[in-house]
Amino acid sequence: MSAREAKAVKSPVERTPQTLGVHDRELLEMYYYVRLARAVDERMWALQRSGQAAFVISGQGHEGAQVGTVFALDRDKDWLVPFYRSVAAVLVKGMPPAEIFLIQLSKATDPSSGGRQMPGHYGHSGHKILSTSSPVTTQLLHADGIAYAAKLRGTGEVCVTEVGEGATSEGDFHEALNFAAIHRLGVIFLVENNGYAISVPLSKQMAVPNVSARAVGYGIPGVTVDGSHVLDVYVAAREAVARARRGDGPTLLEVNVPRLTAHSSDDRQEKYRSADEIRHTKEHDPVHVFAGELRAWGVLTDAREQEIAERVRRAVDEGTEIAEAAPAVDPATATRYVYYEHNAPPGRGR
Amino acid sequence: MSAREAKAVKSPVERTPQTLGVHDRELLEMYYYVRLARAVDERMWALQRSGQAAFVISGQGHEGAQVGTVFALDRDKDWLVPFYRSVAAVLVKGMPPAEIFLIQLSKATDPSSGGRQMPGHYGHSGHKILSTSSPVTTQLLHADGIAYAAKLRGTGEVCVTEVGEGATSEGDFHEALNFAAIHRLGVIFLVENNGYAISVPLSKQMAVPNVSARAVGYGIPGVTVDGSHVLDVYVAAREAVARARRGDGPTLLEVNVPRLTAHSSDDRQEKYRSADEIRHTKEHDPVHVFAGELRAWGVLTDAREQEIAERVRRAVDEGTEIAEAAPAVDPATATRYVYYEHNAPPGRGR
Amino acid sequence: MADKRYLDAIHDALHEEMARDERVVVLGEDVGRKGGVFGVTDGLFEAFGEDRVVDTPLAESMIIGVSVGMAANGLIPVPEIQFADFIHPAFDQIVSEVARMRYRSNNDYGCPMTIRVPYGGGVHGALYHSQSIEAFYAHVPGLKVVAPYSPADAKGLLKAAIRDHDPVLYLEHKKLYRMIHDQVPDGDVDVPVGHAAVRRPGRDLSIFAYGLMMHEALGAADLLARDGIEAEVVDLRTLRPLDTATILDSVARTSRALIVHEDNRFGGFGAEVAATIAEEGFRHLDAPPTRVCGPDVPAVPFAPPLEQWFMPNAEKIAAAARTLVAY
Amino acid sequence: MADKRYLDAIHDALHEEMARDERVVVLGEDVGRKGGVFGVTDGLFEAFGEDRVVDTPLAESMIIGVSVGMAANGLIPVPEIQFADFIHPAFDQIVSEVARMRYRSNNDYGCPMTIRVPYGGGVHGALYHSQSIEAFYAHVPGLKVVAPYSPADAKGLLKAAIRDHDPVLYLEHKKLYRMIHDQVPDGDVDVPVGHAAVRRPGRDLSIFAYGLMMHEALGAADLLARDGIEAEVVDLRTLRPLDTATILDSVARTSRALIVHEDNRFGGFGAEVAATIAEEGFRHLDAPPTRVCGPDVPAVPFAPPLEQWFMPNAEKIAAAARTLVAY
Ligand SMILES: Cc1ncc(C[n+]2csc(CCOP(=O)(O)OP(=O)(O)O)c2C)c(N)n1
Ligand SMILES: Cc1ncc(C[n+]2csc(CCOP(=O)(O)OP(=O)(O)O)c2C)c(N)n1
Ligand SMILES: [Mg+2]
Ligand SMILES: [Mg+2]
Repeated sequence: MSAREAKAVKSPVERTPQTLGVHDRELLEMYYYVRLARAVDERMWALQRSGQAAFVISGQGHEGAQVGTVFALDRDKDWLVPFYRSVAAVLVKGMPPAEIFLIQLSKATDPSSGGRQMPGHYGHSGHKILSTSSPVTTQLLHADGIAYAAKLRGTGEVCVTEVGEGATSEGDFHEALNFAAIHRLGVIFLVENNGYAISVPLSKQMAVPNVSARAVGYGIPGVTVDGSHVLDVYVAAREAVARARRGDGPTLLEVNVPRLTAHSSDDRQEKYRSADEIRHTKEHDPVHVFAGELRAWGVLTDAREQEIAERVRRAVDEGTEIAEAAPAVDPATATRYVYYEHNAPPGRGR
Repeated sequence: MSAREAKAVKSPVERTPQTLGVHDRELLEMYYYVRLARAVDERMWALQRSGQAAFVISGQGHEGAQVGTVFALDRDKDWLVPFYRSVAAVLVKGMPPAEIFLIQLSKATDPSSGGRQMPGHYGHSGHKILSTSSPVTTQLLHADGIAYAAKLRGTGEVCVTEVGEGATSEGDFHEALNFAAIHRLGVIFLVENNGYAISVPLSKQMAVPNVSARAVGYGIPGVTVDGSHVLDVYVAAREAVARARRGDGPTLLEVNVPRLTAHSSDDRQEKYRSADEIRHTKEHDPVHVFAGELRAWGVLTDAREQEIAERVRRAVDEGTEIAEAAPAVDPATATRYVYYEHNAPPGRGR
Repeated sequence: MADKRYLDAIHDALHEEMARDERVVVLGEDVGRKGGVFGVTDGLFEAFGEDRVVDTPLAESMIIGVSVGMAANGLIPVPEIQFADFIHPAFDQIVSEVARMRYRSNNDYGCPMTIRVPYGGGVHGALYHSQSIEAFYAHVPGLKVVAPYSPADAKGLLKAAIRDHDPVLYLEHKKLYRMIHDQVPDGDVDVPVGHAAVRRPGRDLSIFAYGLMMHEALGAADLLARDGIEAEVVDLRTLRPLDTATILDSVARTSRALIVHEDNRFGGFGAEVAATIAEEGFRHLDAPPTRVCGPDVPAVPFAPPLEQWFMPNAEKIAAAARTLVAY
Repeated sequence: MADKRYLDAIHDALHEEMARDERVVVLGEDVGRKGGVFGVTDGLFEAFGEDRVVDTPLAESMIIGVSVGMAANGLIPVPEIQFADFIHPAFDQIVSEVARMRYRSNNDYGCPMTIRVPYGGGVHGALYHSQSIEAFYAHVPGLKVVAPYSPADAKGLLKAAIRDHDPVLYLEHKKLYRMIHDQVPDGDVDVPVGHAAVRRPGRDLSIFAYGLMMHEALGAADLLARDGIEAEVVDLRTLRPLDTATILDSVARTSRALIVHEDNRFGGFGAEVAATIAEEGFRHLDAPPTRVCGPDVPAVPFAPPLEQWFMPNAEKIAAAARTLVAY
């Protein structure tokens, strides 16, 4: 996994939360979300294994990258254009676990699609999360458009969009970075590099060890951060957001992360990844690395750990109950909203 | 025209044909082709103005870039995947002027398409020039495939493909460089940067002054050369071809060139380019710059100049006569070759 | 009311809509300083500035993909694709994103935009500057597709498209730009999306067409009238949603249907029109629903004899009509 | 002869063709070490090496564009697009380059390749893993399009496609991979491109289908037989070039045509079949050529009740057939 071997730009040992101006409260809240995302994610797989969902795709290992980045946003004002691993990102952006489970169980009240899309296709106008599709990389151009509109309308909004390293091989990646650079748009292109695109390793995806090497070709900053070190991600994202907010343009923010599961519930990764490698990957689990760092910094204690674990457990259980109790989709609704309807219920949507 | 202002990587004054191991004979042959291409090009416009062709698109100003590059190829063995400005490139690759005029006049014996495509869409299997279409940038991936086949079959062929700087904004550019880099394919991506995509200036096309800045993001060499200095182009291309032949992979070779005409016969460039700028552009005309250099090096004399001028005149006139005398397309052939035909005449084609 | 070319009518609609609603933005290759390769957007750059009339990089997927994001964040984009032949790199953005945004989000997001696309042959454009693309896009649920034939319709339909809550593919025929001119009302012109129009009534057969081919169909009707054949000519105008009521009404009157388009015949848009007539108008038909289309070779070959061979015209239409009436 | 699943038949054809002709190369996302996301290319990587079984970057335009160049320089590429829904980024390369290479070069270059594309619904794939794409591509002159329904046809048509001088879009239905198995000859199977097949003879109506829908059509014929209605079931197999002779022959016998596909109805491939029957078989028809198709919403929505609602099946086909026979 050569991306993993690439040296992180910043080392966590030299920098402390204090010198970086990050409060304990914020760190603990980040930790809560990292743990919440992991617990929600594990519940998604449990729901799939129990036969309540046909499919699951999720983000175990990516939590640090997403929490660190989305924490740097103004969560009411800014936009998120996610992808299928964005469990942690959408949680931080405002989706409660119940909404994620409604999506996972394809219930009528699934807020992203009303049960129309596969699980993992997040979207929610109320949280300023754009609706996403399955074809990879298209969303980067949508992020550009959102940021262009923000600039033209003078709203000051910033937009984070997420994509895997494999998906950066699509032409839309190039076209999106180029357009954002020309117009100095307030977009953060968050590349979550887990070293694989399903089975295809980084070495067959590109001839460079880091996606961030591409930034210079667009005249924008590119950084690579280790996603196990959540604080590093946060600091890098904070800089990128500040730059975007100032009108100084986009940042290519690559975060190296471990993929702790198979690609999806349809994949068997043992075919293309050695047992050894899979074991090794776990060393970079952001939940454990971050917890260790927080303890070393004196931020996390046993009592706080337990408190957070309890909060997480409650949130996940309550969310699951709400989703399980929600009604199934009525096929009579299947023809709705191919086009705009004048008689549509007001409220959500535009 | 900011591309033009970017400093060329190599300066001609420090380097002479002697130190570079380039013989007078080769230089004069290059000069012949530069002049021939210009004369063919001017004739193409004349044929259009006289009403014999509905359209012309050509390469005035690009001759140095193309002659310098294609001269570095083994013209029998290697491939050219051209674009619509490739007048000089296809001449060097083996197309006689008559064939170019048959294409320009859309005659039945137009070797590229039998009058089916617009002028400027070169192709010829006999000369190992791939057939080209109008949508820009698609051809870069074809060059990859040709080079991949060469590698797999062990033929040692190298492939040059040409593209404008505007067309590098298409996703196919990114996808082609990436694939070529991963497989270390013998492709030279020749970007002829004339500072405009029809009316769109470089500053609205990308946020970097040079396309070659993108090479590092693919892990391949990228160079920028001034196309008025034909020897510099040749030397850079020779290096790129040697690298390709060794199996060391592709090169992104950007050549800055002036666009000495409007985009095509359908364009009026006065709308978006100042008279001053158009005048300035002429200073970089490779015909004159190269002639001046050859004289300074003592390679070109009045006698040789006249001899070459005479050779060019004859070639262009003879070619025009052949093309004008050729038969028009018979509409009865219009349904042929949508699919393979078992009864097709043997010979050309595969 | 003033005499305007097709091109001017499109230009005026753009100008008026941009002046009316500051959310409207135009983007595409060469649409700014040059005013478009056909001159349609001429003057908009000067009137509304480079932020609302955006000269984009050469990348069609980008043009449409950026428009999706603009629409999500409160703008009303009017992207231009320079030639219909070059819309293909944006196929994924249009089919997967633009067309499905509302359905997939269960109405949480719409995707209002008008994609302007110069299309069609007869302009010495050859294989890659002549293409018709309506069959590809009219097949896609979530998109609307219009193809005006007159200056007044061009203006009215463009205004309607820009004001529509849904994405509209607006097909403008390149050959009509300067070929035709006609009276166009000042300001708004009421041509809602979704309605066909009977342009010439007749009793012997119905000819269905759109865009440039409407002019050839009307020419054919003139030729036929000399032989005493009264052709009804129906302008489809909106290809999706298709106005099947007007189509079937006409067939109920004439019992014979001739469908005309310049796109390739096999799997072309005419197949849907013919299939709909056959399926829903079967009891009215006295003869097979018949198509006059471009032949099944790639777009329009270049050399003048080839181009002429390719394009349907009044004579070819009239000949098919005579056969149909004699059935 | 051995009992094989649809999936195995495709795999065997690939393996045998690669062994027979070293010019054949397979390329696509995850086709190598993983053996494809459906397992179709399992073992090829080990048998033929990474240079002939290429795990490509995640870029469909690249996969097809590179194949064009390979074909020009003496290889016979068999690119795989992981899901039909993800072929759209390659639309330009397929329509502008692959399909037109021979015509535009006046036969100077061909473009032999077989693009393998898993397509179709009923597999809990939702909007973006269920799509049918035949209407888009069958419309394009220069392409051939096939869609086998049985293991033997899957093997035979894939071998024929790989040996064809022209580009073939090979549509394999994802749901059939493991759903069906049947006797498949060892080695070559003679199923030339371009021929439909009557799978069940009947006198009361003709049902035309392909791919997964053939199985539903045959199921419908069973249901209808219980009511004494004898349906002839015709497997189109090759969508382009379409075997109109076999289609018209069947309609001449039964006088009634029912066309079935799971793709959206409006502008779908069935429109061409219906239009052809209406136009060329008019005098044989006793009832309107009728279509049973997926409804006009984007692909197949996910939740089981929605998926069921979307997919045509034996019951829906039989119901339409009864209406048609009673016409
Ligand atoms: C256009 C397109 N092609 C193929 C796919 C199938 N697919 C889904 S995810 C995936 C791999 C993505 O890898 P990467 O971008 O690295 O993200 P990761 O899953 O590793 O987080 C592929 C090939 C797709 N969704 N879209
Ligand atoms: C996909 C596509 N989009 C648009 C066009 C129309 N077009 C033809 S040439 C051109 C500009 C190309 O600029 P550049 O690549 O810089 O090459 P140059 O003409 O300057 O040599 C455009 C927009 C096209 N041919 N193909
Ligand atoms: Mg990955
Ligand atoms: Mg240029």
